[in-house]
Amino acid sequence: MNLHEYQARELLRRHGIPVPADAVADTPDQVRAVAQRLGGKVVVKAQVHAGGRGKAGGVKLANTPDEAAAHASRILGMQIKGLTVHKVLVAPAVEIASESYVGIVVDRGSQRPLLMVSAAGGVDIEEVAAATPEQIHRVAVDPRYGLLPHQGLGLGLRLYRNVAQARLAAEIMTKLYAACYAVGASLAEINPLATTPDGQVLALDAKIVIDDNELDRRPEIAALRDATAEAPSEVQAREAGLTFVKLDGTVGCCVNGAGLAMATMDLVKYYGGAPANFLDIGGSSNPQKVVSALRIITADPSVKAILFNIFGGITRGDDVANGIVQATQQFPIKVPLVIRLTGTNEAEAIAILTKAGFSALTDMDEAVKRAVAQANA
Amino acid sequence: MNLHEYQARELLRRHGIPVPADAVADTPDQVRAVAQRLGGKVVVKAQVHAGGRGKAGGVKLANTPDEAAAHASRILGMQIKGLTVHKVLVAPAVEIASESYVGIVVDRGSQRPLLMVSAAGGVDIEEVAAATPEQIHRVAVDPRYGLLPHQGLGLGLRLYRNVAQARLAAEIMTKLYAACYAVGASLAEINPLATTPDGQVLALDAKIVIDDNELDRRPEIAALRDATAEAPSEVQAREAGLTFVKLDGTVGCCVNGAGLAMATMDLVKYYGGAPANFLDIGGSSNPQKVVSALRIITADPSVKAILFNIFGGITRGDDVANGIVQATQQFPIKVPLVIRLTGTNEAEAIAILTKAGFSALTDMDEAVKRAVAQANA
Amino acid sequence: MSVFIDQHTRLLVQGITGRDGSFHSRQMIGYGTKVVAGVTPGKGGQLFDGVVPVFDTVADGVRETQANVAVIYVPAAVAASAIYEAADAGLGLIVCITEGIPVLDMTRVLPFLHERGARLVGPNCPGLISPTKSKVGIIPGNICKPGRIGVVSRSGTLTYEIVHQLSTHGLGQSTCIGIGGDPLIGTSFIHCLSAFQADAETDAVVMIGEIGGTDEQQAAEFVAKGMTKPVVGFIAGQTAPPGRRMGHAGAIISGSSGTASEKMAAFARAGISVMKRPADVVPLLKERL
Amino acid sequence: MSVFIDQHTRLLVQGITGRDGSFHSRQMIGYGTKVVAGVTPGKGGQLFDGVVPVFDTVADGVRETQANVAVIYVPAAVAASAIYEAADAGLGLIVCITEGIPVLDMTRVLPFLHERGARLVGPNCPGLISPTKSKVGIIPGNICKPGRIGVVSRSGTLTYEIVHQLSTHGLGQSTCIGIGGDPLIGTSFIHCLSAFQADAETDAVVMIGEIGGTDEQQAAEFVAKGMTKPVVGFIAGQTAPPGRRMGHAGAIISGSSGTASEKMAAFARAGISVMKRPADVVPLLKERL
Repeated sequence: MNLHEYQARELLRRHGIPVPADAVADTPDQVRAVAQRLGGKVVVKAQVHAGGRGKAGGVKLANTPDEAAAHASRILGMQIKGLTVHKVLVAPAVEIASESYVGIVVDRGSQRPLLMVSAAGGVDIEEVAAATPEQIHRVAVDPRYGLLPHQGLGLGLRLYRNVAQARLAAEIMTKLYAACYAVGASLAEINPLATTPDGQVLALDAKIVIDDNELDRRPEIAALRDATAEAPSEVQAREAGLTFVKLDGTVGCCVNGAGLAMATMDLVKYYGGAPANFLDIGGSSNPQKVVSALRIITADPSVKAILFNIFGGITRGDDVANGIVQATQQFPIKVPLVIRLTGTNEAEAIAILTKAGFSALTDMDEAVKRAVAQANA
Repeated sequence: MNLHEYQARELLRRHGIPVPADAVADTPDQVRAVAQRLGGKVVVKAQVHAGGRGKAGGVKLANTPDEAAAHASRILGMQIKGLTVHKVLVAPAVEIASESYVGIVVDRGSQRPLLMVSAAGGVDIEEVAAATPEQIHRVAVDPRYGLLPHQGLGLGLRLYRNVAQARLAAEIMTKLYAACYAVGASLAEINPLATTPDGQVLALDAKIVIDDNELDRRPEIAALRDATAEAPSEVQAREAGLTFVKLDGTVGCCVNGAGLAMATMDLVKYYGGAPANFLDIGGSSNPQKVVSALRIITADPSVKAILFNIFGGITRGDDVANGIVQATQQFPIKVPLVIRLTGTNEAEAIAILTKAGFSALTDMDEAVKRAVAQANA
Repeated sequence: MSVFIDQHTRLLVQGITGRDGSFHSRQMIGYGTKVVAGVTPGKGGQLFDGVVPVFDTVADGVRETQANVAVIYVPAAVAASAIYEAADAGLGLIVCITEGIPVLDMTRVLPFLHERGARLVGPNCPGLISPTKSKVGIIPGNICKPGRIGVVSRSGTLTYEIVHQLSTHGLGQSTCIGIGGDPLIGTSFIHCLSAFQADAETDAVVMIGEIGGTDEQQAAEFVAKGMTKPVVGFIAGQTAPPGRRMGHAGAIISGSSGTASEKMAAFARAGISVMKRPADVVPLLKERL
Repeated sequence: MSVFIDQHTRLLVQGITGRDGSFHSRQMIGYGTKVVAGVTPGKGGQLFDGVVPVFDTVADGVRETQANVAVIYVPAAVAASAIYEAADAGLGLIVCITEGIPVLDMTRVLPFLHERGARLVGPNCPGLISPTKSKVGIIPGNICKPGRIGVVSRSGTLTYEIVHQLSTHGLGQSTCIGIGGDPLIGTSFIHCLSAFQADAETDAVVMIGEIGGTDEQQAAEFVAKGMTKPVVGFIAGQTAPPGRRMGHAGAIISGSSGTASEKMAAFARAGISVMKRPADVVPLLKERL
């Protein structure tokens, strides 16, 4: 789960990291009031789950409260990478002497939290990694010991020659590391970590991604989810216990298992079609989930055909068949339905489907070919 | 540093361990008021740094507030193992179904915190260990992982067959372990950990020993020190930066280094004397420390002779000699002084002492023999 | 021989009295797996289905039954604890079926296992099966046939799909291993490839990867350098968009890394026959055998 | 040969610009120790006394000077961090003079060292000296003489007293090791005895223990089983009362365990000649040589 910048700033602040005061607003008037309260120049920043906000015109400097409100009226409602801006952050414009990068990501290679710093901050760290990898310094932290003081100071000295500033940076790294474990973050970045002309070290922007698996045990973090920042179909799917990702194609896919779901999408493309979504109904076999899945898929006007691909293991074929039948009783399905179903309780499933007027295939390739043909017809 | 029971209870409570409400009092009237507030039967417990309070009459059950006050008037001012009782704890008398022991001690053998439990609680655990060692169950906790849930539950099941109670006990162990690291305890015990007839699991008595080396970084714990509970000479010594332990003999010892100080005491005994104290002036060589040491030693009326044993390494002999001379200028030393001094700046030291009318020896055996002879004269 | 499990596997089931644990324990017993012990704290002393003794702790179960493998079906909130407990009891192979363990928990669990020399398969995996010898986990026994193909996969049902293709075309399996779809897992492709290379009963390996991470690329390097047996590979997620988690916590393209095309290219460079679709597995294997 | 340090020791001093660090660095340089690097964060690039390069980090110092041993003189509040840093930089021997490290910090430091195969001497110890070869720590060089007696001790000045006895009676030392007076230390009596047993330049060992713990008892068992060289032992604290810390954090009799008499009895059982007073060391050694 992605957090908004304003949420990430607040979490870092609570963990003792110096972040300038700020406020979030959703109208230009609120922005004007905040800018007045903060005094001086402010920066107005679109709060959306997308990178490249600056380039898209979603980050603006304002010299006066009126200018801040004017910027806000342009930014609020703007689309950035397909996402609508509903909120802006207003923060004091800080005079910056230098910009660095500090980030922690759970690293698959070392199987540890990887602390990364770069004196080339304020820009996309992936670009730095591609262009000048030697500018990124890394420590894979052993979580049994935590970030050790010399590791933080060693990285701090990669950012600043001044040992006092290096110690401030090290302290921020220690707190960022603690924050990761405290909030269940799989990624936490400060970019830029800025120095001011008077020697302060401040976090001016923050990005935190929460591991979805942490949400059950951290209700206070789960409560930070902003459903308005996601596609409505994905919100619906999550509430129904489905894993769903909206895509651009015309073949709606309903599969059990993430790997098989991806392979199904790939096969749709292989046979000349385009998947409309990723959808995993999961291992449990609850007819209601199938009903929800069909409701979400059929709500997408670009879907021209629906493909079921079920390999019954824990998932029972009869449950899926019942779900399909129940769905057709609850709402109209106006596009062709191609059903591939094999494995556990296959015979019962086919009996149920046949009785309801559906036919079912047992071969995956055959089913995908038909669905693509229907969608492209 | 030993904590009083009331302080230990409060620390455990703050770490989420269930401890019945209580209050500390230093007059019988206060005790009566507390007993009234708590209602019902209470227990009145002497707060001194000594075991065996119960046997010494320092723990009494009272049915009424007046009875509690009467007990308090007998307990306050009482001597237990040479220590005067200045405070009592008043706590509700809890109906007890069973008594267990839970303790954590830093174990030298495994070099880890050792969690120990026994279903034979409410008695001295050393006695259990001596008589029925099989009744004590131990887990050496790996501090890199902390107390793992299955370890706590495994020990909990050693105390209680009921898994709900075992889980409660495991939770208490987890909190006790966390408390150890949070307060810097080298030992933390709950004895008894009691169950009530309605199935609660409660800590009814607690003992915590803080590692002295933790006090610098934990001022809030250091502030719990109760100077009234210690010998005044030891308080003075600590404030002067000396390590001092009062003993019963007649030869006052002033030595640099703990090992040499112990060996000096042993040699005093070997030659038929008895040391009046352990005193280490430490590695630094500050004349003022020597002055303080002499002030403390001479204040003890049982001291019949004073023995200096200095092996100069970092400690400079001339600093010690100057300290001795300064002391004699500040206060009278009425008992014979035997000085053994060798090592760094030995010649300068002997010149200073000779000039002030003292003689100095260089052989340890010789010096100890003389001091014993003087003290026994 | 087979890989990691065989007819000598004496299985202890953590969470045997739970909904998933009891269902799959019956499946495993039905398949012929020697399920010798179950663990549910507070139910020690009971018999599961009148047959399998239940213990309060893994240590008790191991001591009483000489179990040598644990399989975990407990809820995500206590699954990391269950792994610690199994490793602490000295079990050398621990299979964690449970999905949803926080990745930061795994950063601590994995070194614990490593220090004890214990192998974890998973978490968030379907487990292992050595057809006719032993089944540990949830892979449907009826789709597998005994034979000489090793299968290793990050996925569940996709594996079943491919194993089904193998079995229906007469290519039985020595062992099928689901290593799990999480970003941090105990047993990697390389561990399995290395075991298959050493296994006298395996002639060729099918490796089923997906987007996210670089495990497949490293596995490809291992194949190029260290394997003489033929390998056929598949990567799921060619159509997955970057930055989106495709079901599995580990199936996510980060920036431009972890894509299906880079993994397939690595496979090809390493001499692994690359399947374009699941149905390619049989013809490609037959080409190489 | 000698034990742990010798003329090839290339020493890095952590806290070289501090009060104690600078004083003892000069003493060590004066004694002939190869002090090749110092570390004080923020002072990297300076030269200590115009001679020894100072670095910001231990890693920098090791890389630039091939230092192979670290000695630590930093304040107690940062001493545990200094040990981690030295071990992380790959140093195989770390000598921590600093007194006052919380024992709970040591519970984490020790496994860190163990995992890296690094030896810690101390903390709260006077260090080591191999007379005329190298001095690492604070043992006064002038009381030592080169020779064939190994000395290992939990104490500081008491060791000097006994070494002084040896030197003045013509019994020089191969190496003197102060292992420290804390309850948790990196190098035990047994480690040192074992090294002395293996050292061709050591003929006999003097072991100086004190009250608290059971290290001396275990050392006695080791001597009985594993040593052919004569050992002479002393225990300080025969007159110490139970339950009171005698200066050293580790010198405390807990209940009835850790007493001087039980340790002396263990020595005697193991064939160690037991000194009744420091002055006994020379006659007892001469008896055994």
